[in-house]
Amino acid sequence: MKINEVILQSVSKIVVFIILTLALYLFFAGHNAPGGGFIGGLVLASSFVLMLLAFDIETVKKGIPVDFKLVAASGALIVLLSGLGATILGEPFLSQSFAYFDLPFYGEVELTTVTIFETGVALAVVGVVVTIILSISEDV
Amino acid sequence: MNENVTFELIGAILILLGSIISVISAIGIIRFYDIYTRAHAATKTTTLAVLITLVGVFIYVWLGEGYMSVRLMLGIVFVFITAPVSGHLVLRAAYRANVKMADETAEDELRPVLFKESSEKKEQEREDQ
Amino acid sequence: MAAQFLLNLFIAFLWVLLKDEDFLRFQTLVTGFIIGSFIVFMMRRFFGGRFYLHRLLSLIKLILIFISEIFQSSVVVIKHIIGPKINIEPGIFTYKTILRGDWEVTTLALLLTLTPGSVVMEVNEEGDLFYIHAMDIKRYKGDLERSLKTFEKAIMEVTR
Amino acid sequence: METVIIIVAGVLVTVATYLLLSKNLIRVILGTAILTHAVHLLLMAMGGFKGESVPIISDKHTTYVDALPQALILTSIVISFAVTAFFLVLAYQVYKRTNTDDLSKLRGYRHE
Amino acid sequence: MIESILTISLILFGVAILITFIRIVIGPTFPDRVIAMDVIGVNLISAMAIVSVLFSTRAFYDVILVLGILAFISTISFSKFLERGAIIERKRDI
Amino acid sequence: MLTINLAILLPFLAALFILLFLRRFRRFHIGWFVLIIPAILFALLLRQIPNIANGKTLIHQINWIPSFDINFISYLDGLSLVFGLLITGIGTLVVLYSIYYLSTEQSLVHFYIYLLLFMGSMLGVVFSDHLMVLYVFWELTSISSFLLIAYWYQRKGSRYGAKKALHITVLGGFAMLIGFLMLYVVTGTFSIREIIETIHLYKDHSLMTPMIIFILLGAFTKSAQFPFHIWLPDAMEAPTPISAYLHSATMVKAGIYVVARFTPVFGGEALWFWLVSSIGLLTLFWGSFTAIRQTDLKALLAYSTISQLGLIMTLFGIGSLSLHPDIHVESVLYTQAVFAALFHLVNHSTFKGTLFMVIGIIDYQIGTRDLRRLGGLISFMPISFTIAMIGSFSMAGLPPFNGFLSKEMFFTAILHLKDFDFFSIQTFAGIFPVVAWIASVFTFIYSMMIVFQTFFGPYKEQPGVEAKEASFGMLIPPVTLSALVVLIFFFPNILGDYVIKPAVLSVYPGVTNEMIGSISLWHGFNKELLMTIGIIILGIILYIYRTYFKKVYIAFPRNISFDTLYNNALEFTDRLAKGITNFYMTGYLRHYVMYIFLFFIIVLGGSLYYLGAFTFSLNNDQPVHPFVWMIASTIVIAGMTIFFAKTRLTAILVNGYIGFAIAMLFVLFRAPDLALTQLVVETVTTALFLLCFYFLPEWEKTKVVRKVKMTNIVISISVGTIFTLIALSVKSGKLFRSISAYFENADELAGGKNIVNTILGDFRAFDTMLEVIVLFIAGIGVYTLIKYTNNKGVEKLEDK
Amino acid sequence: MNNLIVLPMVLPLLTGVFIVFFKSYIQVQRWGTFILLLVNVGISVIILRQIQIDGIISIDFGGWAAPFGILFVADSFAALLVLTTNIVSAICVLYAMPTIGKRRETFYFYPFVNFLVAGVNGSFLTGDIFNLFVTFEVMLLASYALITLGGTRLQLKESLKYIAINVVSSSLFLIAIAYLYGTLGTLNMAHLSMRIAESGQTPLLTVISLLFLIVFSLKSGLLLYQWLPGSYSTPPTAIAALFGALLTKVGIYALFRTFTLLFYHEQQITHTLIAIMAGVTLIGGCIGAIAYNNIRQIVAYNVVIAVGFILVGLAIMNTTAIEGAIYYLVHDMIVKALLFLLAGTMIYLTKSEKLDEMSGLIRNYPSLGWMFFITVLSLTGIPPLSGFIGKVLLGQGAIVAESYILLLLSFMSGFVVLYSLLRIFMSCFWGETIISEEEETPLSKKVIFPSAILVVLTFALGFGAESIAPYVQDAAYTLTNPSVYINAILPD
Ligand code: NA
Ligand code: NA
Repeated sequence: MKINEVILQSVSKIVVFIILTLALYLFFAGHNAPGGGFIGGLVLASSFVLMLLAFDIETVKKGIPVDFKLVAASGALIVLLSGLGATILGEPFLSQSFAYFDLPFYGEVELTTVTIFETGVALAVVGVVVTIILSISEDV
Repeated sequence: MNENVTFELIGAILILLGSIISVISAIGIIRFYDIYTRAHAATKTTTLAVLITLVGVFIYVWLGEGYMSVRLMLGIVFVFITAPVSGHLVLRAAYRANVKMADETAEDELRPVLFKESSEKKEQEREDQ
Repeated sequence: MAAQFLLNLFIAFLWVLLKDEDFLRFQTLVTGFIIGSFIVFMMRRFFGGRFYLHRLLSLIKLILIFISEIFQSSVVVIKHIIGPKINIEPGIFTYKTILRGDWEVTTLALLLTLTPGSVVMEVNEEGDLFYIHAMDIKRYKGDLERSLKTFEKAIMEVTR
Repeated sequence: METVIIIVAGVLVTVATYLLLSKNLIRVILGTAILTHAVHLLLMAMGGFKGESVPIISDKHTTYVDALPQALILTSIVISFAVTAFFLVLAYQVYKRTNTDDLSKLRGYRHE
Repeated sequence: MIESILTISLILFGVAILITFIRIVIGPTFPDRVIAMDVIGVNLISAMAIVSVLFSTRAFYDVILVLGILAFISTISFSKFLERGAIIERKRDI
Repeated sequence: MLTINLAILLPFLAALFILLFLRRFRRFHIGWFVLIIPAILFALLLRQIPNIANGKTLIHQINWIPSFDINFISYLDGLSLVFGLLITGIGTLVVLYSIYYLSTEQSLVHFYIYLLLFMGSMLGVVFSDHLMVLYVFWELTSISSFLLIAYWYQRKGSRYGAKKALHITVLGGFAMLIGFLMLYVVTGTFSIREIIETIHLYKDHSLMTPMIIFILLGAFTKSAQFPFHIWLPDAMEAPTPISAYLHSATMVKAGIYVVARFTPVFGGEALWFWLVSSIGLLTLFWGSFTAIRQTDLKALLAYSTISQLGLIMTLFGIGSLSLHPDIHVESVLYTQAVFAALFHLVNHSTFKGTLFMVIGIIDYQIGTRDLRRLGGLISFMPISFTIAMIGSFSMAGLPPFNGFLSKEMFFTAILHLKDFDFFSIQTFAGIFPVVAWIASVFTFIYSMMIVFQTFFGPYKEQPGVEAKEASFGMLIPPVTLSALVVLIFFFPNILGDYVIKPAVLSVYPGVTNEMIGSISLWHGFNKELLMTIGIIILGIILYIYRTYFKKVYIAFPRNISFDTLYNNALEFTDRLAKGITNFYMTGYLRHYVMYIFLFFIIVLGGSLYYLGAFTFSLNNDQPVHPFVWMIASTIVIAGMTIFFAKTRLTAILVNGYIGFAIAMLFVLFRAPDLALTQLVVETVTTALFLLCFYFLPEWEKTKVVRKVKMTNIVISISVGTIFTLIALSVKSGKLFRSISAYFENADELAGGKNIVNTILGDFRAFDTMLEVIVLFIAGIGVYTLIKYTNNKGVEKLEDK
Repeated sequence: MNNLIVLPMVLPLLTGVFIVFFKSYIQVQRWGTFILLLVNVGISVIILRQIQIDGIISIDFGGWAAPFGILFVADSFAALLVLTTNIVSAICVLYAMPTIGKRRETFYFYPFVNFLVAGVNGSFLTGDIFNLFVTFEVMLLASYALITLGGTRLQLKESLKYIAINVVSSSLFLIAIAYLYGTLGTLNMAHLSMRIAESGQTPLLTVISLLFLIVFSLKSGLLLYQWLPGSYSTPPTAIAALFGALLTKVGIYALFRTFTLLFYHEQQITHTLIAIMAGVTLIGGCIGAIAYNNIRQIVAYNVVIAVGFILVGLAIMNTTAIEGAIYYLVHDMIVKALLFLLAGTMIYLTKSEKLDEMSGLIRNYPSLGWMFFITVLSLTGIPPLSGFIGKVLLGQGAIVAESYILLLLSFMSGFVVLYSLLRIFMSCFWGETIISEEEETPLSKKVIFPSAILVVLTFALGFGAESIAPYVQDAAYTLTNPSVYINAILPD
């Protein structure tokens, strides 16, 4: 008898969205609450893992036609370049800066270069974790 | 202020209730005979325990501290929908991995369907020989 | 359906703008949404079809059933656990559902799994036949089939 | 509490050491994983558990637990994940090529 | 008073985890352990929620959710492994 | 002024020139080009004789590594001039000889490059004032001689000989380097001149003894002194011109040079005297004794060389006594020993050079050097016979050849040894002349063997060889040398006054020209002459009855020689090394890990115990929450469970549990970020394990041997205990407050409220950056690991 | 601004990540990497000169002053090693181009090399003990990837051990850091040094220092070198050369740094132990080098010998000996790479690793033979090649310190190096030529050229020892005077 994964797949569809939202939340919350690039990236990656578990590689790849190695590389590149960015301004390597702005309707907003850095981190984490898992799975 | 304490107390009692149920379900996991019956303890009672606890905490912080936590709410929903799936998956896997059912088992309509092909194949082989 | 929801949302934002507070508050948005849904409910005949929140009500009903089921089932299981001797005869039986489509089937399976003494073990390929493990097949099979019918009805109210 | 945590870490180190001395590849990898856990507990204990609050600055609190070990552990967690992933894949590649996971048969360089 | 109730609850959850852990140790079959693990995961969620209240911080709410997600993912992985060996398939056709 | 530097540099430049421009040169024998070099240098040095004889010296310095006081200081005085003349003079003749000896079909380029390298290095050795530079050239002589010996590298014998020579000389070189370094550390200067000036200040230094031993080790190995002589006979695999040049006239004399050079430094030290003279004497005896046994003419000459070098060494040893404080400067006798040494040095070069060349001629013309297959050549090769006779008789110490003169002086010196009343010399003084005399008898015998067994008796025809005299060109060099052998006998004082005396003066800085006598042919019927007569008589008798006499050698079987000792030692070392290495380098990970942990236990456990570093107090501990107790105890049980887990799945699951429990502990430690990360990572890791388990087998039921199990348990418990004890001590004995209070200002400093995250993203962002890189490497590493082997072998350049 | 000193690490990282995007454009990867390394060489030279003018250079990342942030510190010692690393790597890359194989090249060989170099450079430059752990990991991960790259069976088996042991040692490293942090509450090395000096090196600190000793010994192959011969003898030549030249050196560097800057107060314990370990390493390395007939094994044990030799300098711990060790370190990086390249080339040409399966190669490949011969001499410390001056200074230092056993052992080891390598030379290059001209695998200039550069370097470093003398002296001065380092980082 063939396995019918309808239950798992249906539930996973919902769960994945919850995880994705959570991942984004954690990513942005990181500066002032638990979270940040690493955790955001890791949680994001675990949503991919869940999709791969519930569905299969071909389906997931069709849905997200991205070379995750390059995602990882882009992440790493962003991290490095954000560090070098400061040196162009004559600051020490990896200097971050932050400032507060008042946006209409939205209120006070903190903008910081760390976010760029963290974006790189998150991308790299997602890229790497998915690359590893995909590589092994494809070997089967 | 008093009102808050009341709500906090309600929350706390719910939490306590949850914890008691959780202990009971843990005992169940030890006491039942086979994986299939243990899953009943796991998927139902434990879920209930965690739900009660989370609701208790939710009430505690919402009505007691005035903070409505979306994350907690999400957590409750999440447990609600994933717990049965976990039970379903593990049992299916166990069954397909040929984990024995308890001797008390009365009837089994799945076995003939699931292992039909393989038993047929075996017979085929026997005939070939 | 979607138009109703969008309108509702639009009203909610309008509400927020009208309130003109210092910063965006969740409460305000929720209030706006509730007001919007009231308006949409009143005007529903202009859109044709059922009021979209009707489904929401059915859903809430379903959830309530769900919760009550889990309580009942837990009580049963707890009774077994803390009873002096576990005296049960487990078994697997089949149930053919009238529900169709992934979501309906999934929901039913989840409900069933949370119900006293039963866990869905397999669904056939066509998705209409459940193989259900019951904790005490003699005692509860009838009850189970009865609640299955209730569930099916409640689910169909939400989805159809 | 520090003492308890240190002792737990010590037990984990014992277990890890035992596993590392095993001749089975997977046990060895598990050993490294457990060793990593022990190290993290140790780092945590070395920071000490004094301080009132979660290291997230708020008006309610004035003292916080030592955040530095936490940052170090975080780094270490990620790094050991990377290493474990690589090690595991290597392990199965070795198995695929040599058909054994018995380290006493994986001695490598032929001795003359 | 409330605090002691909470502490007792936390301890009870600890007890529950300990008991469930026995199942992990004694097995006898692997699915038993998976089930036990799943139960512990869910109990840990409760425990964390109580800890948040006790520490009067919201910092762990994310942990609760994440723990739920991960317990789910691990259970899926284990059962798929039991069932098929490969937990992630190239193309599902079983 | 440039003379000496140029002299050193010129051969190297010439070698480079050949390498760069004459590699494919075939128009004429490049030996003709090479010949120019030593000839010019010889001429240049000859021009310096008057200057040096007048007491001048030449010094020149070029900086090399001034920061460490290492510079090229070249120095020309009487002593170095003697050696310089020998190197260039004999060098010229050898090159000339080689032009005829080596056909153009052979790889001449290599030959001459090595030869030039050698010549340059040799000049470097004798012209260097700086210890390190001297050492540099010293090693270069070893290297170039190695290459020359292995000139016919296809032959096993050549390789063996070259290897042996290099082993022994380089080992000696290293020892000498240690000696030099000690000298430097003691005196603070690398300059030999300065050392000689200041050495009296350090005579009591504790390093004096090792210094002497180490420096002499260098000298003895190079000069093939007993028991290091074993390399020299095997070095005879080299082409004959090389044997003539290196192994009789120059390289082996580098050791002599060093002894001479350092006589002013160490002269007067008992150890120096005893080592140099007794080893010299032993070598003298053993060399001559063994020479008789040889049947290969070249081997015979090799042992004779060893013996002669011993003789010279002995003389230098005796000569060093003059520098003893108890010796009055006017008592000049013992400067005479050095005079004799240097004189014999020159003489030996002439007659041994002659003999090597003659034997080369015989080998070249007849095709064999085996005494048993030679005989009666006198009628075919009269010129060769004449020069061979001159060389041999000189070697035997017969008049009218120069060897007679120096041997008489040697006897004089050795007979007077008893005059000394320190170093307990008198106790042993009697042995010296006796041994010397016996050795001289042997020398007489083998000298006769060369002449008579080769040229007299029945002619033994070699298949396909027509015995005839060598070509004219080939004869020139040996004829020239043999002429010198005779000329020096008749006019010894030209050499003595202009060359030898200045050299003696450089060995004895305080001595004046007048104190050194001159050489006279006739001393009257003294003891020395009687000794010589005795040698001749006994020598002739023994030569005649040599078949009986040779039975003595049965007592010295070849398989208990130093040679076999060397060979067996090497073989034994190889086998031992293999045994030891295979014993502990098992390739088994368990063993390697065990070494690590055992070392951990010994070092950390030991230091913890002996330093008394363990302390413990609970004063600073936070109270333990009951929930922590529970989580902690499950972790401990989980650890035990992994011990006993029967399946890998259980182990993984329990490991995952530990991960989750630790995350829970992180929550209790108020570390939300950690808990989050730990949870996700643990889950993904578990997933990875499961993914990989698809390929990996189930654990086998391992039948672990009880002993192994016990060992593992003892090791792991020890490691765990030590780990815990140190951690507890650290916890109880914190010395400083952590710097992390600073980070609590994260909000003002870096605009973030999450301190951990601010540390990761800002304060210690560099760690995070690298962590990302680590992760990235692992990612593409895993990808590569899987994909590379997946579709195999498109290209396998290096795969075996 | 001293951002310059971060470049030796960040530029290779950037290049490494960047060329991942050019997976199938091998030329971009090749020359990108090579040019980068040349740029790094230039930068290192500038740094080295700058240090002579301004003293120790440091940069606080993110502007967070020590001891709170992470920093890079370039003193002469670090800068010299960085310079050498980049030179050697550039040459190995040059060698890799024609030999490593297209498939390996497309499978990220160059990115991994970049990361390896970055990790090594970073380890030399960092001034923070935890960051040292992280830079180590960068280097190690890259080395894991490289050691398995193209995995032959043997390669995989050996890399298993390599990785397992490195993982253990990384954990021990973290444990040591944890202990140190627990005791001293800081991670900045200058700050650690200051605090240790302030409180005195308590017995507990000494115990902790011994744990560091174990960790770095594992990395450098001091005494605990058992993993080394196997792992260094299986990967392709260019990789093995990089390993042989660089990896153990990082461990050695760490030993020097920690035991001169941090734990120098209890030398009769720590440095005596180092002395014993160095001595045993010398003996073990020597025995191993003699034991085998396999070229790769012999070469690998020679790495072990060098480790022991250099650490004798640390054990002796006077300025002269340390100068010698530094000289020898620089020399060994260059010449070990050369040795690995040549041995690898021989194996490539003959398809064999056994001494007795090669003979008379000098006829077929004279340039290779002579280069090998020069290498042998250089490693033996025969003057005037580059190994000489280090040996002389080390010897001097040993005599001054009256460490005669170490002196004898280290000099004897020179002899064993000669013995073992000469055996290769004589057995493989001399003897009857057994490969006819038709069977001869052609040896292209591209393959031999990188080795030739290294040969030139060993001559240059020997004759031109003076050219780096001021740097070496300065490096040794800084190492023996911790206050110089501390004052540069924590000015008050
Ligand atoms: Na051979
Ligand atoms: Na050979």
